[in-house]
Amino acid sequence: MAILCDKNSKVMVQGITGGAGKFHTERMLAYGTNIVGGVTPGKGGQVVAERPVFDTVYECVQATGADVSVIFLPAKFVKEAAIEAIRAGIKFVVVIPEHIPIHDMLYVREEAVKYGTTVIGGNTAGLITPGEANLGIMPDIAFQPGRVGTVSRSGSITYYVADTLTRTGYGETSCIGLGGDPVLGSTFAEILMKFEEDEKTKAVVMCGEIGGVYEELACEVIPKMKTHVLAMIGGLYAPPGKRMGHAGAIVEGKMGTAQDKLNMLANAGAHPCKTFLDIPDTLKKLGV
Amino acid sequence: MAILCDKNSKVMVQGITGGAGKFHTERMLAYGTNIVGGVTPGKGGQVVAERPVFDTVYECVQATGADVSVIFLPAKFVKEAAIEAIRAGIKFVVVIPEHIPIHDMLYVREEAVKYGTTVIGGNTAGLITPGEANLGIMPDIAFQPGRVGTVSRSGSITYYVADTLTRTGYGETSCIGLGGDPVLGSTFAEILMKFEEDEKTKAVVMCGEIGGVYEELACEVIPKMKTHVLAMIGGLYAPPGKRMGHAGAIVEGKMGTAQDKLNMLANAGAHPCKTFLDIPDTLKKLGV
Amino acid sequence: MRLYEFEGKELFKKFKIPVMEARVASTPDEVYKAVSEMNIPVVLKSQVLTGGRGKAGGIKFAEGANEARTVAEELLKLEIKGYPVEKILIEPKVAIKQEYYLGVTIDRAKYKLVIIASGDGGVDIEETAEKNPDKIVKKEVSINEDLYTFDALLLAKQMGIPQELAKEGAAIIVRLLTMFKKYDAKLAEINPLVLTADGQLIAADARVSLDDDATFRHPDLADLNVEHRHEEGEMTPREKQATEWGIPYLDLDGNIGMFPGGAGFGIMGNDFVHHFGGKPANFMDSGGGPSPERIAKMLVLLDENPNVKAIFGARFGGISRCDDFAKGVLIFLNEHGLSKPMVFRMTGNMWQEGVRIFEEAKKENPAMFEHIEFHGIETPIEEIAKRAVELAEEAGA
Amino acid sequence: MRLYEFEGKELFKKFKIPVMEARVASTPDEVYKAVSEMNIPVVLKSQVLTGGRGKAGGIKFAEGANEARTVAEELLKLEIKGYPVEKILIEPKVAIKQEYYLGVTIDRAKYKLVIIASGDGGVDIEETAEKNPDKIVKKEVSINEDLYTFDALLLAKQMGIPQELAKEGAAIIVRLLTMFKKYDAKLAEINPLVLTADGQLIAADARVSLDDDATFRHPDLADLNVEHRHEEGEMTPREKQATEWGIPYLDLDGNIGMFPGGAGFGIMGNDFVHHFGGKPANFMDSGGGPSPERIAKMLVLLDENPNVKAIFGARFGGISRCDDFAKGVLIFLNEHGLSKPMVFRMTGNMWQEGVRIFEEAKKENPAMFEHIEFHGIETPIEEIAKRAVELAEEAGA
Repeated sequence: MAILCDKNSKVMVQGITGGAGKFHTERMLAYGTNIVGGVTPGKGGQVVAERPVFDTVYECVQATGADVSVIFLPAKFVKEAAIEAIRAGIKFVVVIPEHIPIHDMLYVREEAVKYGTTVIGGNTAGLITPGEANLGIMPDIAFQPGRVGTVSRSGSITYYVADTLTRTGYGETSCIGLGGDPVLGSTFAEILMKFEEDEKTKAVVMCGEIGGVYEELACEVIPKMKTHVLAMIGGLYAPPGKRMGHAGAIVEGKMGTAQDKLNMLANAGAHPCKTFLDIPDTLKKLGV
Repeated sequence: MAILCDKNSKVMVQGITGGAGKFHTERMLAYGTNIVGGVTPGKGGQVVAERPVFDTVYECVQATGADVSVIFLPAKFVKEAAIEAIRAGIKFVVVIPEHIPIHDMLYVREEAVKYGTTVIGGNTAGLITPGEANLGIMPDIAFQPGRVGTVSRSGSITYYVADTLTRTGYGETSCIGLGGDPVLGSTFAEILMKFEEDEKTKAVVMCGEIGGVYEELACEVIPKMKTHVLAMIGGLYAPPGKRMGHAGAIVEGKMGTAQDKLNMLANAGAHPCKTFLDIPDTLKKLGV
Repeated sequence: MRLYEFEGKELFKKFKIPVMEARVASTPDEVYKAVSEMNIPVVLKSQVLTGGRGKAGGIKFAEGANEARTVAEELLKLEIKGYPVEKILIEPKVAIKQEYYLGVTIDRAKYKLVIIASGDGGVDIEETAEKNPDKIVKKEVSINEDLYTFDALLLAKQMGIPQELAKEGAAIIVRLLTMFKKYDAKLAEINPLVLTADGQLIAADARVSLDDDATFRHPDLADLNVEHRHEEGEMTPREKQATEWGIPYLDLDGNIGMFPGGAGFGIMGNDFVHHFGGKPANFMDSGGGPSPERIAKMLVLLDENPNVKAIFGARFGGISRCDDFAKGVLIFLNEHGLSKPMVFRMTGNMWQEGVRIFEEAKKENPAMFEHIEFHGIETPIEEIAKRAVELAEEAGA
Repeated sequence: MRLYEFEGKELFKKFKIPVMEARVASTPDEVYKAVSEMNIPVVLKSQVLTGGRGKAGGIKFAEGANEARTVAEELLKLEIKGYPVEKILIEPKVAIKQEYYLGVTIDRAKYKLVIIASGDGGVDIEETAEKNPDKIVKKEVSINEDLYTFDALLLAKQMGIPQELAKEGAAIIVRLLTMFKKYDAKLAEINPLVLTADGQLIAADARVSLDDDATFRHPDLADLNVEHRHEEGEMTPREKQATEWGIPYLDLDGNIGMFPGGAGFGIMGNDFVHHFGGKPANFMDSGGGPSPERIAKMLVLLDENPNVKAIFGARFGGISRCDDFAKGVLIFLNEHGLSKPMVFRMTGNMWQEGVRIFEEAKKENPAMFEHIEFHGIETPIEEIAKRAVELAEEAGA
């Protein structure tokens, strides 16, 4: 089992005719991902990587039954593309590009909540369900089917964690890049709960970072979870970040250091790790 | 019993400090309507007809528990006022002014549906539940508690129908002015269904008019109703109205004459009446 | 408020909906001058606020300025469904490959805006809608929602715009809806939207109706020379007079002057007159809460109408007050005087005060009330209608 | 992108949020001239992109032009939290009756805009929020919803604006939110919003941060002289160089040059260096899919930094390609040359091709690789970090 995408998912690519879109479509196909088509407005009727290109997501869904979409488009087109996918019935949207305007992501989130769609990113490396599907830009070298899930704000950290899990024989169920942008399509808490519902996932490694609010939100769900949660936070040695004005402090509370975040997560029941090598040690102790 | 407003309803008036607002507040109070306060932004703290004035509906609802609002404001302020009332939890909003911009009413309707609020008008004479509450601008002389409900697009027709019902001893449960504007807060069908749920209402007189689509919509619910429906349509001798462009014809279908509307209603199970004097005759036949 | 085609196209231009470079002219000489300058074959389109212009011969072609002048002379003599042609829109004649239909209106039953599109545009679109409904594409949009380009692109494709122009078509759809919302439109129709032989999409006609009740927020319409006007057609002198006074009024062909309270009874009162064998001379609406001055003016309109043989009045005071009604009638009687028989019924809000005013005035000047019969709540309105028919018959005899 | 107070107030003006008639000056003479013309007592406010300006003595009063010049001389010598004062905003000195707080920001946890208001404005607002949370009013607004005047009126009253000014206060709230949405703001703060002794509401300060990622749709910001700039503060020469090259880069005080792939490992790699007893000389982010030229420039920044004793590289090819990475390193080695020891690990997308490129180049010119140790997936990244710390220690010794 896996979360959000597996070998049966029907994947489409928005921006499939662009340079990055085409390159990664071929890579994802090479991995065995079930890509059924793509969309580029105005280029309907073309063929990329032997897959049909449509003008609109609606047409692609009608013709192919796509239920997952990966977006490879310039940041300024992401808002419309994501909303188009959501409204056309896509249930999982992966926003690869970075620097999505924050207000745009707020619009996307409103639609996602309304339609019950999961969006990850912007600025995510994507999702990989080892041996089944690779959505986005992750290198396949680090991944192997197994029993630990990962969710991280950073693509590079995802690779290192998977690399570690693979090398030590645990392997991965699904690995999710939450995304590096300041406002993200999903929160750690939401992805953790998806892993909680996945029987095959015995533990989840969540890798946060200094800044933002998503790690703190995770503390609300970890105590309710049966699945073990291992937590890493980047920026333990960085000075505390700066809040935006008084308003930021009033809305999001005092800014903690990365260490504060790690402590909060530990208090909520997560198992803190400082380097990647702590991960297999901890899993071993937990009997995973 | 009654629909939408009775002696227990807590009524507020939006625009209570204006000329018409004040005049009709006093009239409604004189009838015994349970008016608990009013709103005029910027005039909070004043007193009109011994009732407190607030700046916002929220404050009025908090202080008085108001659940019904009657709006006496210039047309261009109605959109905000109605949405304010709906969002503050008011369950029945009466829009007295006429010439509300159509797009504004569409916004109001979106909110009303979202919050489950009933809006009548614009350009309605209001609602009267004889002996209990008088909302709006209806003269009380024509009304008397009884067993027939009325719903009409026109205020003047409401008076004549009630006058007839009162004179012939049937009396009224509640009399509703749907409103004369082209886009209305409620449809005949919705109000008919409310009468259907009212045990005391033995029959409903619905008075439509040439033009518009609301009479046709009523034909969808009349066959499901146990309560008798009597139907009058104004404009039987008028030439058929003109549709707006092809779009109007495509969306709303071919424009019928008033006679066509009356025939449709009769086919749906309503009892057609040509003059007010037909009403008591029909009720008698139906054994109401 | 319906706009002329050339006005609608000014609005289109503002929203970058493509239209042809065009001229407007009011005389054959102006037409000659314009076509001389354009120096290409043209189409001359009569500007009237009604449909069916093409079938009525209101659209003609001309190869050059001389022919255009001759054609214009004919057009400017035309009356289309009773509307005289006073302006002509001159546009280049283009070769047309395909005609589409694109319209936006309001679905009052669903409380939504609706975009309607078809690959089968032109004069027979309503027939298409009836006989081949699958050739019509509809898309509902909530008033508080934007139309996204992807929705528009799908519509453009569904209406059959060729792939290479679909994005352009989508942009036109988005812009038409934007215009619709921005200007409080009731209808915005491009029929036909043409695909020219040289591959351009152009709005070849424009039918736009705006909401009169929302013009207060569009003062900039004046810059487009769009003025407030009747929904359709020209008015009779009396209708013009009534419009100046702010009274909704229409001349009809009967002989009973209708002096009702409220638009609802205005309509149904006319039915009653028919029902009892009479014919109304007019439709009128007092509006909510008319002032005494307005009441007086309503009576002036009827009294000065030579077709009116008797006046049928009804006042049920709701937002209106019977005392104001009585005062208005008195103003009329004092300042103008009544030359026809009148029967009316008055009840409702402040009716006792109204009766008091009348009785006092009658005591002072009984002659003034000679032709007036007035009733209260005790008389059914049907009786009043019957009596008005009788009075008209007597007067007409 | 944070705006200076005077820039924020330009935006306020555009949205009719009331601000004082003000001048901006960069020299004591300009200040003298401005205050001579204003000819009233003034307040001189240092323009710096940081808070705490008042407590640091950055705000001074002056009765006339001479005093203003003297005060300006002092202010222009000030450094506030490391930021030199280069501009002064000159405003009339007004008597203040009450200070309010009004701010709009984004609640990232709830994905909503939040309006925050308080009757207790001024520098201690955060303390108020913590100790007297009931003195803070919050209102969440969805991005696709308008704020209605009635909501704003309620907020204005709840924040304690007097009844007679509540409508004016509500208008300011609506306008601030409109500005926030129109310009893709992350923060818009008026602190304090003052009620002057003569009964006016005025935005006495402006703190506005806009979303750098959305400036593409606000070309008009240039008219306000609002330029793209660092979030806070001035840059070191190397940071300026990196910014010109489009590379996110920050100087730190250690001696290990950090050459990571991705921002995530950029942060965590620094932690690892600390963890193994070293100290990074910098933070850097390659950005997604860097070109070989960009890779080369990243290395130039590190090699030319005298504090850097050793370089720690890591490349996990995701959107980036290891062949591009290898090509970039080669460009650097060929055009610039490496003067420090470097250890790196390379794996992921196209790693075999990357290895091939390196090995070919090494065969051709082994000397060029003398200071380079490179590893693949078989070595845990922790080992690389450890080795970098060792190399720096050796080089520093």
